[in-house]
Amino acid sequence: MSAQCPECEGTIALAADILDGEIVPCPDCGAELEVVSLNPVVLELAPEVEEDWGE
Amino acid sequence: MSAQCPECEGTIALAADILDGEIVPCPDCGAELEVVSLNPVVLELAPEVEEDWGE
Amino acid sequence: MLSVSIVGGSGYVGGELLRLLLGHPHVEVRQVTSERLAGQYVYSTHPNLRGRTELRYSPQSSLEPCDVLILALPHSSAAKNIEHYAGLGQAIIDCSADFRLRDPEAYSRWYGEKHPAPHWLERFVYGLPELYREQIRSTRYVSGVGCNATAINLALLPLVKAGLIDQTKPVVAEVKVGSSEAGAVANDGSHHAERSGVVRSFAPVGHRHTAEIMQAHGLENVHISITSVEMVRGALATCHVFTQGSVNERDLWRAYRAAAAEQPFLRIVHDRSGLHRHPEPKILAGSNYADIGWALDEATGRVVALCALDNLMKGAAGAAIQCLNLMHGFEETVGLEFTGLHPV
Amino acid sequence: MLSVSIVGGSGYVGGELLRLLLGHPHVEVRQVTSERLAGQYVYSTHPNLRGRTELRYSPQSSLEPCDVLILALPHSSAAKNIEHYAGLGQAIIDCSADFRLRDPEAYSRWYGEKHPAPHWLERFVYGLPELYREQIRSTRYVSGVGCNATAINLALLPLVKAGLIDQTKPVVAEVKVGSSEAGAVANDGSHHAERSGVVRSFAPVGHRHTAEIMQAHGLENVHISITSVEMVRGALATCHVFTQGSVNERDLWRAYRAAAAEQPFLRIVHDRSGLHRHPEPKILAGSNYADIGWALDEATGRVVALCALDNLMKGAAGAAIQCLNLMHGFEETVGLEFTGLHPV
Amino acid sequence: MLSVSIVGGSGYVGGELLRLLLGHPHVEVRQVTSERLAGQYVYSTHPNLRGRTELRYSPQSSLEPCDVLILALPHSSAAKNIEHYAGLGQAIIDCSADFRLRDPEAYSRWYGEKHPAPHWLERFVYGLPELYREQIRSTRYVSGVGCNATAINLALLPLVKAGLIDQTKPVVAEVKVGSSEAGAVANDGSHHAERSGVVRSFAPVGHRHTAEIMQAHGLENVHISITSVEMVRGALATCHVFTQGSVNERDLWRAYRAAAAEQPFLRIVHDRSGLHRHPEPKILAGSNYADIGWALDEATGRVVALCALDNLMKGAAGAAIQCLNLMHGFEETVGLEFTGLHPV
Amino acid sequence: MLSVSIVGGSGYVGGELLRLLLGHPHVEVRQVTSERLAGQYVYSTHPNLRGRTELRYSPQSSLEPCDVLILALPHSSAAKNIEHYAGLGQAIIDCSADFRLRDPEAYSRWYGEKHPAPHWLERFVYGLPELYREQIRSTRYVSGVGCNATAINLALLPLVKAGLIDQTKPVVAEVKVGSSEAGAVANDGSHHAERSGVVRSFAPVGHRHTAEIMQAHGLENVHISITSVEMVRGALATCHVFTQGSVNERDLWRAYRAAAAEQPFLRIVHDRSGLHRHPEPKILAGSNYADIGWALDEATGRVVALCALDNLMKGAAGAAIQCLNLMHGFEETVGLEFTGLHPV
Ligand SMILES: NC(=O)c1ccc[n+]([C@@H]2O[C@H](COP(=O)([O-])OP(=O)(O)OC[C@H]3O[C@@H](n4cnc5c(N)ncnc54)[C@H](OP(=O)(O)O)[C@@H]3O)[C@@H](O)[C@H]2O)c1
Ligand SMILES: NC(=O)c1ccc[n+]([C@@H]2O[C@H](COP(=O)([O-])OP(=O)(O)OC[C@H]3O[C@@H](n4cnc5c(N)ncnc54)[C@H](OP(=O)(O)O)[C@@H]3O)[C@@H](O)[C@H]2O)c1
Ligand SMILES: NC(=O)c1ccc[n+]([C@@H]2O[C@H](COP(=O)([O-])OP(=O)(O)OC[C@H]3O[C@@H](n4cnc5c(N)ncnc54)[C@H](OP(=O)(O)O)[C@@H]3O)[C@@H](O)[C@H]2O)c1
Ligand SMILES: NC(=O)c1ccc[n+]([C@@H]2O[C@H](COP(=O)([O-])OP(=O)(O)OC[C@H]3O[C@@H](n4cnc5c(N)ncnc54)[C@H](OP(=O)(O)O)[C@@H]3O)[C@@H](O)[C@H]2O)c1
Ligand SMILES: [Zn+2]
Ligand SMILES: [Zn+2]
Repeated sequence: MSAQCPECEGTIALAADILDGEIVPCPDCGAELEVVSLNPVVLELAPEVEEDWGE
Repeated sequence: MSAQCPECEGTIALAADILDGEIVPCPDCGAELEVVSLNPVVLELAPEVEEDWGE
Repeated sequence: MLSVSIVGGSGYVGGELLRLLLGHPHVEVRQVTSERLAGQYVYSTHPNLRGRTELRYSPQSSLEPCDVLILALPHSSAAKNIEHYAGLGQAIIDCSADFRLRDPEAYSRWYGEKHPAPHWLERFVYGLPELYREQIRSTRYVSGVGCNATAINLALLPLVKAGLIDQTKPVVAEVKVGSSEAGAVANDGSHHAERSGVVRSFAPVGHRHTAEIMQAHGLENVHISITSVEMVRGALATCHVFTQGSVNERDLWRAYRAAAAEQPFLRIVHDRSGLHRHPEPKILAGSNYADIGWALDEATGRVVALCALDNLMKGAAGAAIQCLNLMHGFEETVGLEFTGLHPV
Repeated sequence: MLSVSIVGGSGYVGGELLRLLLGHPHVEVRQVTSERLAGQYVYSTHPNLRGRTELRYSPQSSLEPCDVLILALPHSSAAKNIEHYAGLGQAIIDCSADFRLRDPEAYSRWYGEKHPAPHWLERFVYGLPELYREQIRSTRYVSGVGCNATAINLALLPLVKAGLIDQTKPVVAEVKVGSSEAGAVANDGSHHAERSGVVRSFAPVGHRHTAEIMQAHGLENVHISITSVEMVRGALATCHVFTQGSVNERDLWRAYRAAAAEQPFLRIVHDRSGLHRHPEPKILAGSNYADIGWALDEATGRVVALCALDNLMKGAAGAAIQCLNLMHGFEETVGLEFTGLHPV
Repeated sequence: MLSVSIVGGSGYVGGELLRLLLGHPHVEVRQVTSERLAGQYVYSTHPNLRGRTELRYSPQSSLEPCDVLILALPHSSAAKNIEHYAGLGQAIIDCSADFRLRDPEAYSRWYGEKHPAPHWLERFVYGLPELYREQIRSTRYVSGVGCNATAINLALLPLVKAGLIDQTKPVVAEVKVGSSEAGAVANDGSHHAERSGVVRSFAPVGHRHTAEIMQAHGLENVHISITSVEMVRGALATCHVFTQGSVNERDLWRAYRAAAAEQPFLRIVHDRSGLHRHPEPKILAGSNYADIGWALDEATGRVVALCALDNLMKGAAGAAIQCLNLMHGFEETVGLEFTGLHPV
Repeated sequence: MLSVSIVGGSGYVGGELLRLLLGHPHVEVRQVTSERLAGQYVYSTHPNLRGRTELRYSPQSSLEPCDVLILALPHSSAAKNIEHYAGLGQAIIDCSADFRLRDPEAYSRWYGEKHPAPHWLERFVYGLPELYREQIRSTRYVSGVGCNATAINLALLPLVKAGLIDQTKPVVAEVKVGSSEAGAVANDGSHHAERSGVVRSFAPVGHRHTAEIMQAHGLENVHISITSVEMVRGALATCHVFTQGSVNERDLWRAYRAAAAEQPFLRIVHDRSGLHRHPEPKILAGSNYADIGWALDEATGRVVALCALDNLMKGAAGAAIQCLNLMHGFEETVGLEFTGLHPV
């Protein structure tokens, strides 16, 4: 099973037993994605806190 | 006594006993300058080997 | 003796201010604040000052009136309490970005929030003496400068003043920076094994200091990018500019000499030989110099305008003391005599 | 087994070639030359190879015929003796700049002298598989690549292929480089106390690799600048490009995916979180990857195109072995499996 | 294929284990745990592995049975749950200090607390093949080694085996170490601006690894001291030993050759010329070699016994894989072929 | 104003002397010599001095009489021409090792040749004010100090003075040093790609500075070892000493306080908390402090005595100026006020 990343259009392989509301990361762009529906699987960007990652 | 650098137009202070043919560096741009005449003092860029100063 | 207190004295800018003020002949350091470390000796965090002072950190709540209050706090702390600080210090120098922009709109655009005290913006003078010396002499409120902004502003100064820049073409400025820019608080990215030896694109686009460059030089078409490199102190701005009309080495010498004249902390570095042909940050650690220089590609009209400085000195604490000197009629260079080390 | 000899084996590129070839399952290293060190064990200068080989340096005068001769000599040595080398090696891979440019005129312009063997230029294929894979498969003569040129060429590749670059605006490329780029010979500038910790404008204008970028991508309006930083291996190219038409993140993902597809050594690094959002050289030491990525400033249409690599690997020896593999029908990645270290 | 899972896979030892296992021809990595990062791709924290695996971190709660479980957890986590782990892995290799000492008393003395599972101590073999190869071949439980302990143990090995040490005189061992020894978690002391460029006495006295040296070599009069230096990976042990009877260079060559014989990862480095006369850590990054060597002061009978290694390799993950190979009858060096880089 | 000339002014010690003398209120720098660079501005090699002086290098042949001649020449140059120099300078401070040992026999033993001017040895005072302040005040001839020797001598000073050392047991001193110790001349070993990041046993046995430690403290059983680390300036001596009788923390505090009393450049660093518990060289760059401290292992009676300093300052030029001040009745600290940087 797979779905598309709304951020980068990457293909995301999904486990067969994925749950509604589960958070999965995009392997390409690292976005945190929320499963918002299951049939078909739709992913949306999960709300993120903007990290301060440097100087 | 002073003269002008032909490279950068900087002012170069010269010793009173400067000699014809003497090499003086420019304090501003580092050019090696040759005294080519004394009255008035005229400076020209001395021939330089291009250094390889790095990578 | 001028009485000076430092608010946010346990940070890197605070520590550098303290080092400079302890060596300043006309200043007495009154108080140095840290909430976290109140009661501790200042040399517990600034180990270079061991043996130089017995001062201990005070909490802000015990701050007393003084002649000059220097603020070295994180973003927005100064702006939120500016009335309070103005009640304590006859004069204020704020090292943060809170009062650098004159235009509240620009502030909102770049900082993503409304300015907490917009009417105070016009009372502050931007603390870059190379542009605003006379205003600084006659104000009580000076803002600090962005370290990267200063490197770029001083790199471009000679070209802007001489009107050499073709403003239809983009000005691209790449700044290479050290780790002390981020301050004294550890985070995942500052962990030595991760940060060591990097060449890391830290802010390839969107850096807020862009606003300070636009304001200082009136340039619109300017694009900056920050890369972290292996270094603790220091910044080198490499600015790519296209000239209008044809320009040669002598034109540039004239422009740079004009810009550096009467500027005690600008040095022109543009040598035909030797190892040090261009400005370099490492020899400037601890010094207030900004070294400026250039390379010219005559074929394309590109000038690479360079400026090296120590982000904690000319990019922060040194600039602040330079302003303090101007504000109080002292010799501009007093307390800022250290010339930097070599080798280092 | 393919018999391979390395000419100029005591240098940094030579040593890296040797390390790779000793681990290559289809290759037997026949000879490794050094004039200066003839007779010495190769691990006297490449201490990492101690215990891995008992090879000793040969002088060039004792070179024997072999399947592949890889040249890792200073500028112009290969070109001057190309007939001689072609008599020894069935195939030649030359890591120097001697046969990189197709156009003898371009060579004269950038190298300031006539090419010593201009008719050989057309026989060589430029050793960048990402652009010339098919030609490399079917040639006997491959030129190496410039390390900085490769960082810039691969950084720009996705944008060029997708036609996104507004060529009326300058492309400005800043490359940050380590000290091994300069090779193994000490000079005043490489003295540790002088070179350590620098951010030194090494070639702010006029760098010869510009010619390789023009040739590879057909770009005219490209301007490069090289800055030495504290690092031994590695290069990061930071290329400022303005797009034609408006471009968004998804457009760029598409362009980068298209460029990286089927390229075993191109990895896209463009992460929304974590420490490693952009390509970085330090984790690539010893690996043949070129990591590519970008940052987009939608407001101005500026794309900062990034590429990190190891100058001795993808920028020299690794690229050479990749070409060797292609020329001989081996798996493209064989002998190049090392993935790099972290932390490092 | 052996199925192997790594517990504590997001740390520095865990990441190095993963790198090695992904390249190991007889191993399949089953699971990699992290509580903090469960669900994330392993390359989010180990960026060198991007493109090499699509594994994601599992929480420990979802661990499944496997052939070998390798534990790379902080001090005392392994010991507290050893029964649980023993139920999951047919074999266990524990990289922590929990099962290194055979004597529960020694554990209490050096770690200041009672061992949580003292009866397990005798089941574990200390994972130093140079001393315990045969025992490792025939056990299911192997403890990892201390990185500093290993540097000292291997430095002293030739002298101990040859009976050259005058045990009435103190053996003083100074280890210079990099920042990765402390693991992946940031703290105030690991903040780049503080940690960079240090020569910092980290454990001048009282280091716990002393116990491992006493246990391995039966030395009582041994005194160690750890100093942090500017380096990410690597350790150099400089051990000062006084010999009994007079000893010359040839005696030492004999002792070192005897100790290194049949040890695939011990290299003797003792050169009369060149730059690399003594063992050095930097060329060992990523490699499993321990380079050993010495200097002799004939006048005083002092031997300075040296050992350089990569703390994450021969000092942790590499040693673990070497043991895994021995335990399963694989070639001892398989998966550990990387020879290290030069220059670097 | 005292007129001072520097012979060998283009080297690292020469440059540091010049930096200090230019900032010294009672000194006028008369001449600075370099044969190689005669006629060039001093800031061509000491780029930190740009803007501070217009001095140019003189050849030695044009040296004029002056009050103080400071020699910063390679080994044996001073001794060979001492009569000549004594004719030029009213007073002489020689930074080399030529006049450090009082005993010509010791000189021959450690330097492998007869002293060229043995009768001059007794006229020189060893320039370590912490031991010979009064003699320095009343002499015209002062020898400089070895940088490593000074680090060890000051580390041991408190223990020697307090009579705490068990001299039947060896004193082992490990010094970690930066690259500037080797001076300004490039060689194969100083090539950045080779020297960078090393932990390299530079003189594990046989270092000549041993003689200065024996002479200063009368210790016979002392064993030193020098390791080069990644650093430009600085040295840390880690000295392992066994005490006679049982010693506790308070005894050591007393001994250290007694030794540091009245010594303006000795600071005791021995903190129970924070990052800076022990002496560290990096914060001392440019400063004349020697920071001293210790760690005690009560169980074994081992004291690890530590001293950090800047080899070019307290280890060479700073010590020389401190002597100059004493010789001429100036405040001992004048011109040496710089306190060092943090972070750095
Ligand atoms: N670093 C540079 O290169 C540089 C250059 C130019 C300008 N600046 C600006 O200078 C300012 C200080 O920078 P820095 O690098 O010195 O930062 P820093 O090292 O993080 O220090 C911050 C200081 O602020 C105090 N502080 C933190 N949070 C506070 C709060 N909520 N309330 C009161 N005090 C608080 C800290 O004291 P505690 O001990 O109480 O935590 C510390 O003394 C910033 O605005 C920065 O943008 C920095
Ligand atoms: N370093 C890089 O990152 C890099 C990247 C891409 C391409 N390249 C190119 O690769 C080539 C080698 O670079 P490198 O960095 O390895 O240089 P290097 O370390 O200086 O090595 C040069 C080699 O050439 C030999 N050599 C020098 N002069 C010679 C002469 N006159 N005749 C015959 N042999 C001579 C030396 O051998 P002896 O022992 O006999 O002196 C040595 O083996 C250069 O053309 C360079 O432009 C380098
Ligand atoms: N670093 C070295 O040079 C070295 C050398 C020899 C031996 N060792 C030993 O190897 C072990 C690992 O060292 P390291 O340097 O890799 O440490 P590290 O980088 O700090 O990694 C620790 C690992 O343990 C996990 N962890 C932390 N606290 C945990 C808890 N309470 N329960 C479960 N998991 C937890 C972490 O996962 P999360 O993501 O869930 O936090 C992480 O994966 C240590 O025992 C160390 O002494 C290290
Ligand atoms: N570096 C340290 O940390 C340190 C510490 C303590 C003591 N010292 C001692 O201080 C002295 C200078 O050390 P350094 O590190 O400054 O060395 P350096 O950087 O190599 O400088 C040597 C100086 O001596 C000159 N010189 C070299 N050969 C000469 C010759 N044959 N005749 C006349 N002048 C000559 C050089 O001038 P040209 O320009 O003419 O070549 C240069 O000015 C040495 O004796 C050293 O042992 C050094
Ligand atoms: Zn995505
Ligand atoms: Zn000039």
